[in-house]
Amino acid sequence: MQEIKIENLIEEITSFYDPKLHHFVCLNANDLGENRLKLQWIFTFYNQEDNYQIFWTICSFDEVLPTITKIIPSAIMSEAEIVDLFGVQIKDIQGGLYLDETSPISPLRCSI
Amino acid sequence: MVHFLIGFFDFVLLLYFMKVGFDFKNIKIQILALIQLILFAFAELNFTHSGSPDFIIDELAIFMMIIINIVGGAIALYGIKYMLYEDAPKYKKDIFLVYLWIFLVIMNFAVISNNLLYFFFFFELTTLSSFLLIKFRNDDISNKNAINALLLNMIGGLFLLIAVCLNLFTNHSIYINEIIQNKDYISAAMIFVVFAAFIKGAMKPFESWLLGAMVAPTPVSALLHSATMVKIAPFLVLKFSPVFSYEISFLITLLGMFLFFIFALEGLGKNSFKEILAYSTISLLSLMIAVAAIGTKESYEIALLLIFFHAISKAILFMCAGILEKLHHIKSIDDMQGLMSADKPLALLILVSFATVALPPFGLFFAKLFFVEYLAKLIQTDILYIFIILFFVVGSSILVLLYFKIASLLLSTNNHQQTPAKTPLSFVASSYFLFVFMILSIIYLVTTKSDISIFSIIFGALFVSLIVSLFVFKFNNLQKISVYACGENTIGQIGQFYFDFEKYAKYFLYVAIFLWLVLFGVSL
Amino acid sequence: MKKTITIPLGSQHISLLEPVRFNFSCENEKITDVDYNVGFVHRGIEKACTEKFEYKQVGYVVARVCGLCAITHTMAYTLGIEHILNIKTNKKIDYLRILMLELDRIHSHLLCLAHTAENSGFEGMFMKIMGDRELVMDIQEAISGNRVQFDFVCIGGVNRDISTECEKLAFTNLALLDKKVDDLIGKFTSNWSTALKYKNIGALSYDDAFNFNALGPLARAAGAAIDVRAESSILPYKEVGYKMILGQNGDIYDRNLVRLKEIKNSILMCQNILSGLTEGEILVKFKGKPNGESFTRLEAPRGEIFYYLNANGTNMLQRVRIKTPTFSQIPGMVEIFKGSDYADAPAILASFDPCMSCTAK
Amino acid sequence: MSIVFSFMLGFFAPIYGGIFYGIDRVLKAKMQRRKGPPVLQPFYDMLKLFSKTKFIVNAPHTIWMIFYFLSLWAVVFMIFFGGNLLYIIFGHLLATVFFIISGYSVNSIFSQLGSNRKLLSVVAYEPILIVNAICIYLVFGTFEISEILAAPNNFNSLVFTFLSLLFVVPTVLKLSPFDASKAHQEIVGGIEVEFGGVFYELVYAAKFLEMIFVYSFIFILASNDYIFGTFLVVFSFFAVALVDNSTARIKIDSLLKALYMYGFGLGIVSIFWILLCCI
Repeated sequence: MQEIKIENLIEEITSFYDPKLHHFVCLNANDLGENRLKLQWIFTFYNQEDNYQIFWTICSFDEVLPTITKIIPSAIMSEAEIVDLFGVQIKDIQGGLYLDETSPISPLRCSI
Repeated sequence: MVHFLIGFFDFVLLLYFMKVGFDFKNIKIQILALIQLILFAFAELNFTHSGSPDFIIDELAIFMMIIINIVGGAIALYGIKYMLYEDAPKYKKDIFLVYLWIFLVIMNFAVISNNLLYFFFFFELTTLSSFLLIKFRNDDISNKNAINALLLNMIGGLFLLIAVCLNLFTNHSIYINEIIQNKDYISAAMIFVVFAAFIKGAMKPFESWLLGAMVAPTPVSALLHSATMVKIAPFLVLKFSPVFSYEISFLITLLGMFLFFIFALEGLGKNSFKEILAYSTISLLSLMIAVAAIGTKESYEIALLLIFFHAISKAILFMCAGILEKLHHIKSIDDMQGLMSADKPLALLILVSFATVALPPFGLFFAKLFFVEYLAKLIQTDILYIFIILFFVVGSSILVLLYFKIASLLLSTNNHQQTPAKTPLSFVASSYFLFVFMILSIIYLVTTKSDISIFSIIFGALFVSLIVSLFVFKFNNLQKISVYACGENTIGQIGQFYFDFEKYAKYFLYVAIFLWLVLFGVSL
Repeated sequence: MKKTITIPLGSQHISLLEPVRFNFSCENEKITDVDYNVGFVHRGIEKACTEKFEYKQVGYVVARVCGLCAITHTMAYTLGIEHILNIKTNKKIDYLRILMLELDRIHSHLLCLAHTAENSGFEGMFMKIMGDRELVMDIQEAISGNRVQFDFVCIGGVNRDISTECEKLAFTNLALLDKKVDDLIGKFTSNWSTALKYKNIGALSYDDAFNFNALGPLARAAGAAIDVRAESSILPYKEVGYKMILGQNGDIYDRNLVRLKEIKNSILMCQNILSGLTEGEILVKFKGKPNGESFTRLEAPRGEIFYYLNANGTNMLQRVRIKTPTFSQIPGMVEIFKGSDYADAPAILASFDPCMSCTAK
Repeated sequence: MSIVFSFMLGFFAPIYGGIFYGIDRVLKAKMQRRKGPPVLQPFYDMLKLFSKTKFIVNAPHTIWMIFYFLSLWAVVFMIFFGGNLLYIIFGHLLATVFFIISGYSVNSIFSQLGSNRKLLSVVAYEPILIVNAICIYLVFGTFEISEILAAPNNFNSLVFTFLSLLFVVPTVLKLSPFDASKAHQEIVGGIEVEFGGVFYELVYAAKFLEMIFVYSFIFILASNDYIFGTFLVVFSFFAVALVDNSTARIKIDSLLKALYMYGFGLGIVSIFWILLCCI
């Protein structure tokens, strides 16, 4: 587990991530209430048993988060999901992939 | 007297070509004109009248004159209406129309000439008129294509002149009827006449002049492609085919059939409506030459059928292309989408014209049908004709593909809905006239050939009732639904297959040139 | 003359098993660009797991995420919650769990192969594989009592023990299936039309497999040794004879072969388990309420499945996060589609074995 | 054959064609170890389709298709009246073109793609049919079916023609592996997708007529030996069903390649075979 600052996210992940060695599992969000959102970028190592590398940070819902899709293409799905389900803003990521206009808004937020 | 006049005007004409060469600073034209002048002078000096007449109106000539005057006349009349839409000064429009008529007159003379020297004169005159007509719009591209047409056709003229000189040199007649009667002697000169015909017929590698001609106002294309100019090619081959030796006849057939296939293939990759029509013309023209070169009674009839019905169908199609251009502002086939809803009669006319080129029960189809039957007979005695069969059946199928590829665009109503426009009757009148003329000719054909009668009656009836139903039945009582779009709200873009044969064009060219050379070698 | 045609594949296309929408921009049926949408069946399962159901029930809820890997979802959740509750299971339970997982893998792979065949216009093969699949479904039914939603695994163990008749049936059916799979391998490798349809079609390169985070058979067909079974010690896979199967070219052909060979490997594992089963309890008693978080990865038939659980000492979980195999592979799929023919698209899609109800949850 | 009998054969072609189609379906199911639908299933389908609400997309679309059916029927009549083989081939071409135009005349992407592909497959099989007709002419000296059926059996000369025709049959009938123009998993049936109810029944019945069209080509190869002709038809029926069951659909460009290489190639071989070895 490694805590990172949201501003440093891109540098941290760029310096850490090597596609041949690390497997990006997903970006997990967890609403802790009181406008605090815990974000976890979960990585594992190929060919190593049960070895996780998790970057985490706590941010607020007002911030515009950076996207790591440029580094890891498959991250777009996770990011689009938390945009839809939590109502977070992520740079360059559009919502609407999982929910449409008639769906509830940000259903996984604790209290709105 | 006539002879003197023709000789005199020919000199004037060649001098004019020389002047054009100077005007456009084209050294090739100057050289060609100079060589032609020298050869022509030589020919004039050595020429002596024999007993034969200078003009003979035989069956073939009458047949050609029917086509030239009826189809060409219809086009010239259509030209009057067309020029109303053309952006040019009044006097130029008038001159244009005069050119058209003069062109027709020249063609009439060309098909009845019996003297090769006279024929050369009219041949050069058609070159001149096509040059002037293509140049009509006087912009850069028109001038360029006109010069190209002039240049290539002058090469044709040169070949003709060489043939005349060779014949004179070896003390042989230059009267066509005498040449044809003298079956024992096959002159190498003959091959030059045939080559001249090939160039007039825009065979590969000389097709660029006919393709370039589409920059001119559409009546010119219509005239060039259907009734005049290019028809000289099969006409000449038909005239001389009786004296071809077996090898020459076979090689010409092979070359023609090969080009029939190749041009159809190349047409598939094109985008402009007129260009596609042009490719289909040279494709069918090669077929006509191929059929004509076989030189038997059956092939003669088939070639005539091809020439006749092709002239009518192509005239109608080109006239439609002109209407599309002027009235609907459509040049590329991509823009033709939705025409069926915008102008149903015109779209149907184009569609039916396509059918007349490829499908039963129309004339061109019957010609192809008879040809297959005839080929089946030929191959029994000569297995080499298998190549002809291969190119022919594949080429015909590809032409069907070519036409109905375009037809698809007429029918689909996607993308840009066009504003409905009604074509004035006076604009399509010529097309309808030609269409009726064609139907009458088919009826005549069917009455003379009893074995196709039931077949054509059945399918003719089907065709007529189809067209009638398309106008009559609207099925208003049935519920209309929208199409299946996989759950999508909007229908995406609908497009066509496209084919790209550019990269093979080079190889096609090599094969064609190789066949020319073989032909030339064999004839020597 | 370049012309773009847009062809929709979905959301109601005949060759789709699940609602997904791809919109292909094609030139001459050659795909140049792909637009996708996956969220047609969002059911809010993650929300339901934390608000409607207690942690003991969640295992049965997440089984409803997906019909095919139902057992894997329950298993991943169970393993996660057992980690939080600190429950240690015995060998027999582990073996029975692997047995069901591998039977499920056989069943899922066979279904995928059948659909790949069907989508490439090979109806005869589809019927044949679907027929063969009955053998493994019979075993699953005999063991768990259900054909689709097994609900076999529960927190602390499994719900049913395996009987001797069951074992006998399993042995005969597996032996039969083994022969049939050999036969299928022959059919998939030596058919002219399938070679045209599968070889070098929809290929994913070795590097792209890593770049796009490919998983499961998709990655292994490209030669990338990516398999959670080899990277996790949570279930004793090494003991039962697990072997990594790798392909080379990453095309449909290789994917099919990898699946077929994995089926053979799974059959072997099942046979090993069945012959090595010991007597023992099938349920471990446990007490207390979960508190803490856990990360669990498991190899579903389609690739890695990941569960994040966060419990706060009550009967309700605070957060359940499900990450399914198809979820992260969609950008990779889009990449594969580009440059292929539309005519191949349905077969390529089926060979990914996508699961949209997993993805949208 | 008397005129009345020929007329009856032609007139009831959609009916017994349906039975053939039913048999075909049962045969294929048996090959897949399924039970399959009853033989009369096409007629149950027909009854169901007749009872459905009549939906159309637009009038020309439907009209073109109806004329496809009618011309195809006319072609079948021509076959039973012993007409000219070439006319029959071209009549069939005309009917197919009507169908293709029908597909083009709606705004549906799948219908248009189906038409595109159908057009390409016509380009693939049309030359083969013509070449084979020429082969038949070379052997029997006539294109008239009635005369061919009266001629003595000369199947030895037509072996390659028969093989070449075996490539045409699945292409015309849109069977695997040459069914790219229908391809229901890709383009959802192609042209057929936009028809419903009684109009779909016409498309469906047209399939029976197409079957009669192609199999009659195989039947006449045996000329006056009708039993052998029936055997040939049954054999090819069986072979085509077998191949349909054991192959995947190949793409339209592979189809073109395969038909030109094998179908057309065998046609040429057939001409050589007839001219060099048999006459």
